[in-house]
Amino acid sequence: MRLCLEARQLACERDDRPLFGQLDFALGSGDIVQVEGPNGSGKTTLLKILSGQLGDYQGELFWNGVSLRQNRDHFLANLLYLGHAPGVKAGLTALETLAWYQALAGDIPSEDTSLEALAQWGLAGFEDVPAHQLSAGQQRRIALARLLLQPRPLWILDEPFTAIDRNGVALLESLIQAHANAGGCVVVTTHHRLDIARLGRIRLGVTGE
Amino acid sequence: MRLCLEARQLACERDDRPLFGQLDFALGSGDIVQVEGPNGSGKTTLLKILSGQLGDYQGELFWNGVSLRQNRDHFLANLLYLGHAPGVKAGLTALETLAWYQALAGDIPSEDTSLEALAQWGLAGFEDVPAHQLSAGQQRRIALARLLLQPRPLWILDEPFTAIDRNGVALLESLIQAHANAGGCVVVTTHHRLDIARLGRIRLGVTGE
Amino acid sequence: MNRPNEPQRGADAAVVAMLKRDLMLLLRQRGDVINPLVFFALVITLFPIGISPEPALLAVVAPGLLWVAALLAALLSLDGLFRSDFDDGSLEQWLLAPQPTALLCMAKVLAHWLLTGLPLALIAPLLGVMLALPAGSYWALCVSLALGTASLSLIGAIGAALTVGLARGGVLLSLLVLPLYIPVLIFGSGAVSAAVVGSGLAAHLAILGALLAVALMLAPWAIAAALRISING
Amino acid sequence: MNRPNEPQRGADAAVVAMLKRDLMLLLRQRGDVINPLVFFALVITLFPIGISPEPALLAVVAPGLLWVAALLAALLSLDGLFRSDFDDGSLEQWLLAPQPTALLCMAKVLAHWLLTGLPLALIAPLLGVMLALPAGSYWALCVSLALGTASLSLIGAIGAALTVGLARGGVLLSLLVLPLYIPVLIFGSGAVSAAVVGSGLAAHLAILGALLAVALMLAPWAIAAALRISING
Amino acid sequence: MWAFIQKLRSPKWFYAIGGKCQPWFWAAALGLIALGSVWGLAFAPADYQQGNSFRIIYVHVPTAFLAQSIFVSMAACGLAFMVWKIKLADMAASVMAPIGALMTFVALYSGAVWGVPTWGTWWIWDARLTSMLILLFLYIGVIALRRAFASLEGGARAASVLAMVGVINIPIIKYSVDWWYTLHQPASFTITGRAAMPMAMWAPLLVMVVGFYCFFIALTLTRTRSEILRREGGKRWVRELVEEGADGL
Ligand code: HEM
Ligand SMILES: Nc1ncnc2c1ncn2[C@@H]1O[C@H](COP(=O)(O)OP(=O)(O)OP(=O)(O)O)[C@@H](O)[C@H]1O
Ligand SMILES: Nc1ncnc2c1ncn2[C@@H]1O[C@H](COP(=O)(O)OP(=O)(O)OP(=O)(O)O)[C@@H](O)[C@H]1O
Ligand SMILES: [Mg+2]
Ligand SMILES: [Mg+2]
Repeated sequence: MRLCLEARQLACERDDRPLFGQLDFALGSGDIVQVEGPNGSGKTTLLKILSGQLGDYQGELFWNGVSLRQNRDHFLANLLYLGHAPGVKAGLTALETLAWYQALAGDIPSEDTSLEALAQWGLAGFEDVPAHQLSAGQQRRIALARLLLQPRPLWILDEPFTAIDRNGVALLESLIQAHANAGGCVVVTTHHRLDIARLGRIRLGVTGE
Repeated sequence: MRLCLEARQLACERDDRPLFGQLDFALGSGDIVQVEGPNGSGKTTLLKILSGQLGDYQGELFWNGVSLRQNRDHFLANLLYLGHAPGVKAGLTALETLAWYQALAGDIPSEDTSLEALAQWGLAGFEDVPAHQLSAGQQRRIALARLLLQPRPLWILDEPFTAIDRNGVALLESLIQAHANAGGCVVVTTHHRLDIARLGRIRLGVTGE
Repeated sequence: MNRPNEPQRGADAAVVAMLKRDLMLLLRQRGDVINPLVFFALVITLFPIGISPEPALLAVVAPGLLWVAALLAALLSLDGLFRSDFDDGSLEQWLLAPQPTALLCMAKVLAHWLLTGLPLALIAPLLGVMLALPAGSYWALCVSLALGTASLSLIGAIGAALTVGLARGGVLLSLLVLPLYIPVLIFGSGAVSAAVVGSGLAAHLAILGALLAVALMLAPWAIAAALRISING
Repeated sequence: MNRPNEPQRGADAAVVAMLKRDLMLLLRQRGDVINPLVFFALVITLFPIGISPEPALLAVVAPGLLWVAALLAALLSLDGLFRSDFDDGSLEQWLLAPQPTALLCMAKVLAHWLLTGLPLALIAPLLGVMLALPAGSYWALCVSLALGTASLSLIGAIGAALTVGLARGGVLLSLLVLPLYIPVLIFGSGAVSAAVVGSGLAAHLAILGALLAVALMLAPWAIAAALRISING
Repeated sequence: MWAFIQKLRSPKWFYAIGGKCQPWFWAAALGLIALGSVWGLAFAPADYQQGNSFRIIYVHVPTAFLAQSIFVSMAACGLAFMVWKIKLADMAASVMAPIGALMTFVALYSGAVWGVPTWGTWWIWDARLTSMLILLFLYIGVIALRRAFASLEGGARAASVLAMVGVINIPIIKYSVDWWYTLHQPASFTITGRAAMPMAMWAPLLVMVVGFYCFFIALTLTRTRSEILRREGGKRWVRELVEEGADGL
């Protein structure tokens, strides 16, 4: 069975302003899709809908053929979502944060793999520093280290390149590519020009206001 | 008299880790300087020091030849600082926010110029929407509209391109260039590759962790 | 990675991790544990100053004052229960975890009670002494507060969940939650008064226990639902 | 743009703009104005429930209870005074404005008092009736609360400024501020009690006025200094 | 004066001077406290009304005095830190706060224990007791605020501001509490209203008070010195000092 997230006639409006309508797409193994559009065109809104956080949309979403509303648990077990806020507690260290995320996912926390993931993200030496003493980019790197730790097929990433320096951008791009090659599926928004082969696109707000 | 921000032997450490040391530079009319460095190298810290917000540094800062610590009022009257947080109140509309910033600077708020500035930033039609109903990028655009409204010679901008789409990036770059050509001075951090002529650079954390 | 993951089991591990994390965060900022206690003590100090220092008068109003002050201390500490998770995006992450949200909420409420309600119950006798509370009712004070604050934490968490997305939730939270606190207050202060008089203590405590049982059954679902609504807003 | 700007005058315009903005924000989320009032009313309701519904007893404790409840309501509403500005970055912007920070702080405190302290003073008589407060002291209740809450707002703003950068400042704020509130509470509730007895009201009000004068002189500087510290931390 | 302030800027200088003074203060403190205790507990006559319970005075009064003095010195240090940016002053303030809180607590506790035989109750809302309790809260507030800040510098400044605001309020609180007490209740028993003590009781008390002050100074010196080492751990002179110490061993 392939994994598959499918949207049929997806439409959403906020405050009576239509954001997008008649979206139809199906994402499966190996797909990388960039959601594009100017500021305020509804990218974040779309990602929140796709990750099951926002309920007021028209149309239907299907996960492996079953409507998302009925299949939420199965869907969530396959999803890794990173939003605008990094989800990193100011009072916890990087290691503690990752251990908590692993436990939350039902995995057994393993310090070795966490250390490795942090080292890969350039946080070696900062594993035991409370996050509020880290810079904006370092905090986001902790969140991104989850990509290496939690094997979920579907990644939904909302502006993951924010505050990340150039090495970090290259690393993230290679991770996204590798994930798709391994059969995963990635939905990403960014204003960067992504350096990725076989990139699908969903354009929002092209007709504009 | 040229305007001039000068740093002599500027050094800063946080939690016993030296961030940078022996920085010497002088910024004057027409200069554009990009502060570069990987995540956590101290860019934000440097900008907060330069804008007089962070006091625990070694070395001296001078504004037009007088130490910054004695000359704060003069300095602030010449400074426009945009930080990581946009400084846009969720409950206020774009117009109200701009009017408040103008009054705060001692200028007489003028609705026409505000409307013009907002339109230039693509917010026509959103002038009277409370900011919490705007997207991340739209909120930042309100803050950036201040660049058009408040004629201050020295701009200090911390990652101003965050969440801004490509048109916005081009606009901001042209504004920075125009400001420098008109005799202003700009200090900016970003991980973008700036498309700007005669760009000075301050590199932080090259030896770094 | 070609096969979709099945929903994981491991809910108990997740609940334990949540409990551990919250206890750790609270204990790390030691202030979070001590502050409600000090607030309790301070409010108790305000009353004799505002009302009158006469021991005879104070003894009469002591059970009510102690309970009201403990209730306010528990209430105020609730505001941060979900807010910090909301602000830094952790909340949306753990709502997306493939675990029963209600259980995770329970873990958070338990951590809160362990480090707020329980300590309040334990120091209440000391403040009782200062208010000239008649001897013999200290035990009732402790037990009724321990039982009662557990219900307060559960009920309060619903309010905290509903207001988490709103700026300045603090006062709105009080508004939502205080009316629901009234039954607990009645039977809690009733228990202490009964102990002073020397009658009917067991009945009051039994009712407090029953309230707690109801809260335990219903609150977690309500909290989980409220959180979903809040992040949707 | 080759000549540096001189420091601007226009401080009065900035102060007025700040006042207007804060009033607008508070009035727009109407909850922020009503919530302290409802909290006040609810706490006053809790006491008869917790203590005893006997009017004779209530009348004795009424001045103290009313003052303590008003004080807590004013205190709780303070937490948000600078916090929302801090969270969205407005605070760092207005601290960088070329205007005297102390004056801008005053404008914020004034807005807070106009929409919190003053309404509390105005509805207090209504709650006084519910607590069987003897007639003839209502006027004293209003005036003492109006004067007193102004001091409370000023003093409390210092605490709010000190804790603005801290997670969960709420309870810490109470801890810092409540001890400093005690003189105001003593003379405030003293004024009401004096009015009940029918003596010495003027002296109490005069002292409340003097406290306010001291607070007006010193607090703005302390608030400004505290804010600078908080954004530095 | 200015030269002295300049000297105070250097923790190194203070470390050396403090090291020289501290043994004397410790010796004086231990000597006086030992003398005072033996004298007060064993030789001073028992009170004709209270019997032996009055001997609590030898702990109670010195700690009560200290509790107030320490807050004032803490605020003075805060002022020095904020105005002249003397880091040393803040180090001293930071070690004083817990000592002050402890003294306040001991004064309260000894007073409460003493209250049982004399007043028949642990606690009454007497003016002086109440203002002492509030002082304890102020101490806790200063300590909690300092801890709540992540950065040392921020915590130091915030605690200084609070200490200064608090010290302005202490006389106001004292005055208002006195006023409140006289209003609410006739003074049926007060601490102050007693006749002057006989010399035989008073002399050991004086010894104890001076001893406690010496103890406070000595403890502050010692703890400030270790605070200097902790905060200046990276500085060259500290590292040299540590190496010297290692050589010496
Ligand atoms: C918790 C209860 C008590 C507290 C908080 C307390 C507080 C104080 C304070 C602050 C002082 C120093 C006054 C000053 O600075 O001039 C003091 C002194 C004194 N206290 Fe207490 N006290 C308490 C209970 C008692 C009791 C029960 C007695 C004995 C009946 C007592 C007897 C004294 C005496 C004799 C002095 C010295 C008199 C003087 O210097 O004015 N205290 N107490
Ligand atoms: N509040 C703080 N307390 C202590 N240390 C801090 C604090 N904030 C930042 N730091 C430390 O200072 C260093 C520099 O932080 P800064 O925010 O200046 O980095 P930056 O260059 O802006 O990074 P980024 O590109 O991620 O924004 C970081 O390594 C961090 O560990
Ligand atoms: N909470 C909200 N309530 C009402 N309308 C909203 C809300 N959040 C966003 N909107 C509206 O929805 C539109 C899309 O917002 P969204 O955040 O999805 O944009 P985006 O494409 O992610 O933009 P950006 O590139 O700036 O992040 C915006 O125009 C905004 O006006
Ligand atoms: Mg977005
Ligand atoms: Mg930065």
